[in-house]
Formats: sequence, C-alpha cells, structure tokens
Amino acid sequence: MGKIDIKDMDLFYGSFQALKNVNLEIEPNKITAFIGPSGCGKSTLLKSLNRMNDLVEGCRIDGKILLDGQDIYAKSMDVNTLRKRVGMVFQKPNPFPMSIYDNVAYGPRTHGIRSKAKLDEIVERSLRNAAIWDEVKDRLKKSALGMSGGQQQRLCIARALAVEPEVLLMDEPTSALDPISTSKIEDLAADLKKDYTIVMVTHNMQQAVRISDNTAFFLLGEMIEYNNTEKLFSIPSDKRTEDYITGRFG
Amino acid sequence: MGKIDIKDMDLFYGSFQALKNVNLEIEPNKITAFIGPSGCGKSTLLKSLNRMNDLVEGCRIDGKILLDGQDIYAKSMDVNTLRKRVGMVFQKPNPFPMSIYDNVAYGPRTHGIRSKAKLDEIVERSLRNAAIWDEVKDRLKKSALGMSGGQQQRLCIARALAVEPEVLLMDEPTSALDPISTSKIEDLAADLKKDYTIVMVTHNMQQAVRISDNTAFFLLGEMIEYNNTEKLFSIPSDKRTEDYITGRFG
Amino acid sequence: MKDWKEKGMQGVFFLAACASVLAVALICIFLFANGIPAMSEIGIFDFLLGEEWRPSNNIYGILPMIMGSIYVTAGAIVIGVPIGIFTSVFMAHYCPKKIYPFLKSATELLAGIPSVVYGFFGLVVIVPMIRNYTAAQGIGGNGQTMLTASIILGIMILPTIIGVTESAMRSVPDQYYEGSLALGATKERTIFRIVIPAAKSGVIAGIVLGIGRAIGETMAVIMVAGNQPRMPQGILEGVRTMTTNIVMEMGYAADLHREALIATAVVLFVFILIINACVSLLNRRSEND
Amino acid sequence: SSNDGGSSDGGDGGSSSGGSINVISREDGSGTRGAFVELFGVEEEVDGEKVDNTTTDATVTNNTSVMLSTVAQDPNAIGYVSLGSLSDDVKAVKIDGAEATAENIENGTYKVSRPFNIVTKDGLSDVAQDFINFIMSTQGQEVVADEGYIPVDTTTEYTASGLSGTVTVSGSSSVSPVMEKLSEAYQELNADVKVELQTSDSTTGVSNAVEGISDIGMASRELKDSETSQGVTATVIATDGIAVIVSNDNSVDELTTDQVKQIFTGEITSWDEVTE
Amino acid sequence: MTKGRKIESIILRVLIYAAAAVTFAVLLFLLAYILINGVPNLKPSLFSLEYNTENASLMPALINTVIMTLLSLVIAIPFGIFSAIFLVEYAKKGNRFVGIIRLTTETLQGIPSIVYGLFGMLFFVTALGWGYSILAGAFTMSIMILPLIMRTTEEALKAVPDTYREGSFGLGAGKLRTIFRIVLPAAVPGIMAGVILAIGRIMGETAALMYTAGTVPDIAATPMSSGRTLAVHMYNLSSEGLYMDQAYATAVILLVVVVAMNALSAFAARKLTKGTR
Ligand SMILES: Nc1ncnc2c1ncn2[C@@H]1O[C@H](COP(=O)(O)OP(=O)(O)OP(=O)(O)O)[C@@H](O)[C@H]1O
Ligand SMILES: Nc1ncnc2c1ncn2[C@@H]1O[C@H](COP(=O)(O)OP(=O)(O)OP(=O)(O)O)[C@@H](O)[C@H]1O
Ligand SMILES: [Mg+2]
Ligand SMILES: [Mg+2]
Repeated sequence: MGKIDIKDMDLFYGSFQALKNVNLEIEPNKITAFIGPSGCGKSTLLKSLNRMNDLVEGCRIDGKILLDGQDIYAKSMDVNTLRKRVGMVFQKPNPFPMSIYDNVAYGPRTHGIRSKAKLDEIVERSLRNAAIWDEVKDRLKKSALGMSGGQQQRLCIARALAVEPEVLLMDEPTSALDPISTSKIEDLAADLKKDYTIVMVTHNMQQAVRISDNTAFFLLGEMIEYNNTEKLFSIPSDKRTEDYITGRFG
Repeated sequence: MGKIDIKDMDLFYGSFQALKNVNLEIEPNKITAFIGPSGCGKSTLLKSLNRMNDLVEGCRIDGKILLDGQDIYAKSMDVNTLRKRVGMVFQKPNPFPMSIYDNVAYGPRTHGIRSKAKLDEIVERSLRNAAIWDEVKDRLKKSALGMSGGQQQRLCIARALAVEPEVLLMDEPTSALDPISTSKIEDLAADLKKDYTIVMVTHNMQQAVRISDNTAFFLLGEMIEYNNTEKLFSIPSDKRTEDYITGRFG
Repeated sequence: MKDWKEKGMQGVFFLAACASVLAVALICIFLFANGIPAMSEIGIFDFLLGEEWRPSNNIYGILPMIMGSIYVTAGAIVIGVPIGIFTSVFMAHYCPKKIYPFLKSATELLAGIPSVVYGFFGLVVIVPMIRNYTAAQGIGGNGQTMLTASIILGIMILPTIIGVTESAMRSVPDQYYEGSLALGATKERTIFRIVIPAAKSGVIAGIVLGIGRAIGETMAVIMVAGNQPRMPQGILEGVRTMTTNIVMEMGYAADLHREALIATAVVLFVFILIINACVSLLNRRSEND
Repeated sequence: SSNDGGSSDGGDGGSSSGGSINVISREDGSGTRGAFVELFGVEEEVDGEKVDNTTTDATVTNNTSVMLSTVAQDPNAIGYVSLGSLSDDVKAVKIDGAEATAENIENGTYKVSRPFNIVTKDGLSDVAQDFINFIMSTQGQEVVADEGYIPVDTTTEYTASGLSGTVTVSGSSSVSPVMEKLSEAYQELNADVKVELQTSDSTTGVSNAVEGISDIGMASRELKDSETSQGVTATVIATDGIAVIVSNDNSVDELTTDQVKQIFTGEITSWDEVTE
Repeated sequence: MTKGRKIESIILRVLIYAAAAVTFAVLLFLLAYILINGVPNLKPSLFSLEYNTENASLMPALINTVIMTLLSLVIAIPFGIFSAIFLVEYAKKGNRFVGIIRLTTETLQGIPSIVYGLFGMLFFVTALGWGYSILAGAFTMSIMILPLIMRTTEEALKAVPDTYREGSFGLGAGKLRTIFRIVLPAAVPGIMAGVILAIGRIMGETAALMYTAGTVPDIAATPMSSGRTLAVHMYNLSSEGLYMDQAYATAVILLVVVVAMNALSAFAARKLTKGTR
C-alpha cells in the first residue's frame, strides 16, 4: 500500500472525461513526477488528491482515492483536514496580498494556533525548511507581493509546510521561474522528501529525471506508464512514452 | 543583409535593462527560433520587431532595428504600416469577440478594403493558408470564441496573414495548445516560410529543432549564441547553451 | 460546530441577498396600493392619455408629463451619451498618468454636486444663453425650455456614464487591444472597433443608468424646464416631466390630487421597469449570438 | 441676492418693452397662485366649478427664488411673489395706481392679499396654546409687521408664562419664514420652551395637525372642506400681499387689474399692448 | 495605411479630446460658479451650533449629513456586501434566484429618488409611524444605495484572482475564513469605490430626504428626530429666495465635505490594504 492509492479513477468535467481509469500507488517519502503533454490531465489528477476539484462546478469522480487507506471522498472525511494533510503548491506563485509573516502564519492560524510565540516558531521553521529564511528574515512584515517570483514560490512552499502536511502536491512549481530559482526549488524538493511525500507535475522532462524517484506518464486522460524514473526514461515500455520523451511531440 | 537586422540593441524597462547589446540578422524565408529560459527577453525582443513595445510605458530602446534596411524606429516610419508588414501571433490565442469572418476581415478593412468580393476572397485565402478553411467554412458567421484553442490560434494566424505581412512574429504560438493542434501549427509554419519570414519564440527545444532553420539562444537579456539550428543543437559553441539544451536548467 | 457556522453564515448571506427583493416588493406594494385606486377613479385611459392636467378642476391627464419625460430624457441622451463615451475613452486610453487621479476624482465630484446646484447653474448660465438665442431667432420665450433641461441633464448623467463605461473598457482584455494594433490598426480604430464593442454590455449598462438618472431627476429640472402642464411643443418651448409634476404639486395636493401624483410615481416606476426589461432582453439577445 | 448675472443681457431690444410677454406662474395648488388667480379674476366660475384660466404657456415654478431670478434676468417676464419675498432685483408694478406696500394693503388701496393660517386641533397642549397666544399678541404681531406682512388687529399683551416643553410646528414654506421669527422671539421670552419647525407645504401642515404629528400646522391658503371636516380649525395670523413683478429693465411701472388678468390668461401676449 | 483611415483616426482623436475638454470645462465652470458665489459668503456665524434666522447656520445640517451618511452606510454596507458574497461565492451558475436578485438590483438602481421619497414617506414615515426622522431617511437612503454597493462589491469580488481562493482552500481553510480573511480584504479598494459613490449620492440627495427625514434645521438628537441634511438645507434656503448667499456658502461646504469624504475613503482603503502592495 502506498501513501496514496488511486483506484479505477474516472473524472468528468460535465460530460467531458478528463481522466480515464487511472490506477496509481504513490510511495511515501518519495518524489513522484507526473509528465505528459498539455491537457492530458496531470493537473486534474493532482488536484483531485486534495479535492481541490470540489471547487469546479460539474466535476464528478468515480473510483477511489485512499490516503493511508482512508477514502478521501468518503462522507466522514473532512475536506479541510484533508487539505491540511495534503498541501499544495501551484504553478503560478500565489502568495496572499499580506505580509510574508502573515502568509506563512495563515495556515496555522486557520487551524487554531493563536499563541504568538508558537506562530513565530512555526513561521521561522517553515521559512527555514523552504530555504528562504535568510532572504526574508529582515522583512517579515513586508508585503509578500514585493518579492521575486522564485522567492514567492518558495514562500508558497513555506506556507504549505507551515500546516505540517504529510503530502505535498506541486503543479509545475518552477515553470514560471528563472533557472537559479528553479534549481533552488529542486534542491529544496529533494531535501523535503525526507519528511514528506511529494507529487510533482512537470513539463520539463529533465527536471523529472533530475529529482523524481517515480514517474507517471499521461496522455489524453490515460495513464500510459508508471515506473521508476530511471527505468521509464531509459527503457520505456510503451511506444507513446518513448515518442514523448524523445521529443517527437508535446 | 537579412530581412531584419538588429544592431547593438539595448532595451530598458524603466531602469531595468531587459536586452543587452543584441546583434542579429534574420534571414528571409526562414524560420528563426528564439529560445532561452523564462524572463531572458525573448518576448521583449520579438515585440520590438514590430514596435509593440511602444505600448509599454517607460520602455526605451538604443541601437537600430532595420527592416529591409529601413530603420523601423525612424521618424519617417509609420508604425501602423510597420505592423501591417510585420504581423504577430500571440502566445494565448486572442481572436476578437466577433465572427470568424469579421476576425479575418478586420485587418484588410482596417487597411481600406471595402469590396465584399475582395474581402471574401482574402478571408478564404487566409483561412486556407492557415489550414483551417475546411474546419470553419460552414460557420464563418459564428463567433470565433466558440472554437477550440488550436483553431483559435490558427484563426489568429489567418488574421495575421490577411493583411499580407512580410514577416510573421510568433510568441510561443503552441504553448497553450494540445499536441495535435501543435503539430498542425508546426506544419503550417513550415509551409508558410515559402512566402514569409518567420520569427518564433518557443519554450520547447524539440519544437525548435523540428521546424526552425536558425536558432538564437538568450540568457538574462543577452544573446549567447546564434547559429544554424542543427549546429547549435549538435555542437553548441557556448557552455551555457550546452547546459541549457541538455536540460541542466530552465 | 464549524459546519454549523459555515451553514449559518451561508444562510445569512442568502437572507441579505433577499433584502433587495424585499425592498422592491415593498416599494411596489406601497406605491401601487396608493396609486392604483386613483388611476381607476380617474379612469386609466383618461389618466394616461389625457392631455390636460387641471387638478383644481379634477382633470388629471398625465400624457403631457409622460411625453415631457421622454423628450427631455432623449435630449439628455443625445447630449450626454456621446460626450460621456468619448470622455471615458479619453480617461481609459488617452489621459496622461500624472493628471489621471485629478480628473478621476473630478468626475466623482461631479456626481456629488447636489441637483439644486445644477439647477441654479442652469438657471443663471444656460437659461440666459438659450433665451438670447431664441430671442435672436425671433421665437421669444424665457429660456426655460426642453433644450435647457436636456443640457443640464446631459451634464448630470456624465459622471454615471463615464464611470461605468470607463471601467467596462478597462476590463476588456489587453490581448484584444494588442491584437488589433499588431494588425496595423490605429489606436482610435482599435478602440472604436474592438474595445468598445467588446465592452458593449458595460457601455449599455452605463447608458441605462444614465437614462434612469435623467428620467428620475427632479430638483434641477424643475428650475429650468418651464414646467408648463401642456403637450410638449418643441425643443425651444418649456415642458413638464413626471418627476417635476410630483414635486411641484405634492406640497399642496390633497385627496385625489395627491393620489394622482402618487399614481404618476407609479407610472414612472413602470417606465423604469420597462427600460430594464428592454435592456435585459437586449443583453440576452447579444449573448446568444 | 447675488444671482443677477443675466439681467444685463436682455432679449430683443434689451430694456425695451416691445417683446412678447413671458408669463411666469406659481404651481397649481400653491397658496400664492390660489390667491393671485382669485384676486385678479384669472379664475372664473363655470357651471359652479372654479376654473383657473392661467395660460398653459406660462412657465411654472414652485420656488420663489427661481421666480425672482427668472424675472430679474428676463426683461420680458412677468410674475408674482409674496410681498415678504420681494427684493431689489425685481420691480413690483403698481396695480390700479396703488403700490404694493403693507400700508396700502391695510388701508385697502392695494387689494391683492391672502391669509396666513395656523391650523390646530382641540386639546392643544398648554405650551402650544401659549405660543399661539404670543403670536396673536401685540408683541407677536409686531414681529409679523417687521417682516413685511400685514398684522391682524389685536390688543392683548403677552406675558411670559414660565411654561416648559416642546411645540412642534409644520407646514407651508411661505409661512415658515415669519414663523421662524415668531418662534425665536417667543423662545427669547420662554427659555424652557423649544419650538420645532418643519418646513414643507400647506397640505402636509394641515394633515400633520389633523393626525397630531404636530401641534400647529401652517397653511398659506384657506382650508378645504375635506380638511375642516376632520376637526381642525384655522386661525389667520397675518396677511400677505402678493406683488406682481417685472424685471428692473422693463419700462412698465403700472398695470390695471384687468391687464394683469389678460396677461395671465393669455389674451395679451405682447408688451406693446399694455404700454400705449 | 490609406488616407481615409488616417483622417478617420484624426477626427476620432479630435472628438475624444473635445469631449474630455467639454466635460472638464463644464466641471471647472460649475466649481468656479459655486466657489465664486459661495466663498465670499462663508462667515463664522454659518458654523454656530444653533440655527436661527439671523445666522442661517449650516452646522446642524452638516452634522445631520454626517449622521445620515454613516447611518445609511451602516445599514446598507452589510446587506450589500453579504448579498454580493452570496452572489459571487455561493450562488451556482444559472441559479434562478440569482436572476431575480439581478433584476431587483437593476430595478432599485433605476428608481428615481422622488419615488424613493414617496415610498419612504408612505412606508417608514406613515405606515411604520416613525414620522419625519433621520431613521426613516437613513433607511430610505440605504435602500437607494444598496444596489450601488452590491454591484461594486460583486465586481470587486469577481476581480479577486481565483489563485487566492485556491491558495487558501489548499491550506485547509474553510469557505468562510477564505472569504473574510483573503477575498474580502483583497476586494476592499473596489468596495471602497462603491462606498464613495454611495456617499456622494446620499450627500447630494434632496427629493427623497425632504419627504422622509424632514427639514428641521437642528441637530438630530436621536435617530427618531427630524433633521435636514446639507442638500436639503440648501434647497430650503434657496427656495424662498431669502438666503441665497447662505445657500451658495452651503454649496461650498457641501463640496468640501464630498471631497473630504472621498479622500477619507481612499485613505481608509489604503490603510486597509496595507501590505498588499
Ligand atoms: N474546470 C474545467 N472544466 C472543464 N474542463 C477542464 C477544466 N479544467 C481542465 N479541463 C480540461 O481537462 C483536461 C485536462 O486538463 P489539465 O489542466 O488537467 O491538463 P494538464 O495536463 O495539467 O495540462 P497543462 O500541462 O497545460 O497544465 C483538458 O482538456 C482541459 O481542457
Ligand atoms: N512591461 C514590462 N515592464 C517591466 N519589465 C518587464 C516588462 N515586460 C517584461 N519585463 C521584464 O523583462 C524581462 C524579459 O521579459 P520577457 O517577457 O521578454 O521574457 P521571456 O524571455 O519572453 O520570458 P517567458 O519565456 O517567460 O515568456 C523579464 O525580467 C521581465 O520581468
Ligand atoms: Mg496543468
Ligand atoms: Mg515570453
């Protein structure tokens, strides 16, 4: 059993089927990469892991997704608790329009932490874990919107870490960033997998090769291949995977 | 002399220098690709080729850009005529909120063509050239917004072709599209270079390899390397180019 | 517990949203309850189509006022809408950044000036101008005319039209603007062929708000329109509108006269409903194609 | 006042009186108009019904200051205002040779006047009654006279009663200026009484008195039968003259009652017809 | 580019600048007119706390205006914001009820103020028996400005990027918390713009207030007492032609107050959104 088990999952946006019979086990404390051409359903699958798809009107899911064996779409599952356990970082850095400190403290406050000392500690630890503490420690009270894109993205990671999730979902976290910020975030991800299970969507196959342990390749809503990253890239078992990773399309 | 000659060009957004001493000759009837990591100035350079940067407040240009030997930033150059000669297709398909026919006819009408017969002919020819005629010929009077992304992008290309430009600038024209639409547009571009000079920004190195004749690699506002595409990708002369095309960053 | 709060607040939001429905219902009930009996007593056709208004003789025909309102409002639109739209084009696309905040708050200020001030302004500045003109034309009259009222109203609806139209134009995606320029279209053509059509629903909303304001304005019109209770005779003659009819006589009216005035308000109200209905029909149609 | 901006730029022929007459009237139902049309015979009885024959071409205003500034600006205009509102910006014409002054109204040579009424119901509070006593006393009527209105005959002296409380007064905006003065004079003598004054219109004044919303209503017209039948009584507290006014630039100084009538019924439409 | 196009462009440009010139010239003219007639008449006696016929003081009316404005806003803002929240954040697309609410707000927005005045008189003053009172006036005003606040808030909420909402939900925050902590604060500038417009409408309103709040020229001691606002004050001063000078002076003060209120709202918006820029 993986950290997350996806079983026979179909997903519909209205009448359009965006995911077709997906089966996948995500291993704990590993980085799992989702790759595939645009529109193949990577983001859709990622979002259904913490039920962000609930927000989309007309989105319907069949099949099961289990987190530590618990069905996350079960009645008994509180969606806010789920999202606390399964954090998310988005493609475009989306810090809130408030101070850096408040951004990071927002999550803990949401979950009932009030004590100033405790919050201070969480904020510092999260920012340290996201490898951005040194850059911002002197301007915690400044607006987060004044930071560079790379810093904003690491802030968003810190913000996600602050609620102490078990799983971290990242949707193309570096696609809007410059190379230096990108490599910082890659290092960070490699570092974080000690404590977290990470699922990352990426457009950049080199990135998948560099940092992920397992890779799933999607095409038109289907999961074509799922394997150890090294294997998938060296000896793809499906012709379509091969075509994709050798750049024949996408 | 190329179709477009860029000479010692610097470009500033306010006090930020986005392009540094760029020198480049764009050959006629070839596809020239601009590649490089995000924020390196590809779009900026592209836009300055038809003076779309004029819209940006505080944007300043030093150096020269010559179109067929004429300085496009000279007083005597009418910016509207320039943009008629140097057409542009944007990253996100941006058809106007009107019918397909009116979208394509908009440019010719702008340039004074009134005759219905003439317009009909131009619309049909442009849509044919953009390889979309068969898909839309029965619904020319329908709104363009009801089409798929790939169709919209080809419509935008048709719209650009309708004013009979000499140069066609494309800023990541396929990045918002699915693989099938992408390959259609790539075929189209390869086809169009018979009659037009094409400059294309792309994030996708495979795409550059597939369709471009020459490639320019940019990094942090500098043009690092410019060469025949095959040469640039097989034996890059600069270490940074090599790092980039082998996916070490970006 | 948390769930309760969420559900409870959702209920609160819903109830708040009902407030406007309740308000409209109350307004309907109270106006109609007071106005309809009068209408039936006078006779609905005598009331709506009667060309004579002589309350002291129990003759209550409001056709002159209905026509007056329509003419004056149409005049205000003819004057105010083009100026308003062109000005909002200026605000959205031509205004230098440095003076924009000043001009913006200036237009807001224009909305805050009370109608009475507009009325006096019209009386002292525009009325003599019109009077001199009509005198030169040999028409006579004292300058309190349909035209005067239309000009004042045209000015008064400017801030509404400018505000709404400008923001509608600003919300048109830049891509449209860029797309058109990239085809070699001039800025003006881009604005009038692409931006304004794309902002159409917003522009129409602005105009409708302006119409509403013009048709409902009272205090300024009453000072400059002449207020003759007879069928409108031309743009250089005075008129009386429905609103001025109400304010003018509410003070002294009693009994049926008073109810007839409330009935006039009912007619005014129905007018607004009709305008709104037309616009939503129009919008629905344009959304459909 | 200050807005005489248009007075210099007259119509055709500037200050001449040769143009067509621009008639300005008050709104139907207003006390001023009611008195005016009655006194000048603009109103006629037809089949037992009174018909107001004011020409429909007349500009109508409900506002004294609009009346004043319109007439002031326009050499061809003619209108009428309450004597108390007369200002130097306009000229009051003599009617049948009599000037519009309080004395002439009192001695009967100037006949155009109307009553100012207060309206009360039975069971008036002591303070309200005391205030009315003051109004009807010599002191009160002195205030009335000072304001340019014609007082009613009275000989009773008012002495402060030492009462306290609030008196609410509401109604006609024509009466309200003099009522304001009266209440100030009264409150000077009775520091503990507060007089609250609502300015609106005669009808509201009467209905407020009927419904007991205010102690005293003000009306610048006679009460209607439907109103008196609701159990209120009216008391005249002053008489107001009505002045026929023209622009200072108008050469006409004097008109007859009949001319005024014909002008306002639309039979005379040009100044030429009244100047020979 | 053809000559015809060029001429078309030039004509349009001329029209644009001409229209703007007309608009701002009129505005300037109006301001000058008010200031020239009003400023010389500004006397200290206009600002005494007690109104009497000698001083024609505007101070009570000024204070009433502030009370009236605040009271109306206090009533209208929660309703306006909450309904906008309902429409934007809760109502499903194509909901029948949303259509009804849209329709009613549009209707409310179009109702002439004189009709509001009559309604207020029939309902609040007479039917509810409040008499002429600040409260009746404020309720009437708040119905009048409700659609304004609703609309602007709705637009402001829609303009808040969904990425903020996603970010907050992604951290396990509930809908309420997301709305009150993230979405609303980000929408404050837009809401403030609506409030400014609403303030302008209240301050400039005459017809609707005459029939609801009455015309007593004294400071309203309680919400149930009658009191005139500055605009009504001005109308009253001018209507008998006796106090024209004071009326113009009042207009000046009215302008100053409108400007001050606008500035205050803008300042408040900046304060509230501090840290976002
Ligand atoms: N809210 C939605 N409603 C309807 N269809 C949607 C919605 N979101 C996504 N889709 C469709 O579902 C499919 C998968 O979308 P998704 O965003 O998951 O693709 P992706 O693999 O993440 O692509 P990209 O690499 O461009 O981010 C696409 O065809 C898309 O058009
Ligand atoms: N309007 C602008 N004002 C100020 N700076 C700008 C503006 N547009 C772009 N820049 C800056 O100029 C640099 C180059 O931007 P540009 O958009 O040309 O990059 P790019 O290579 O096209 O990137 P991408 O691949 O993300 O599209 C960036 O640092 C960007 O932040
Ligand atoms: Mg995606
Ligand atoms: Mg770019």
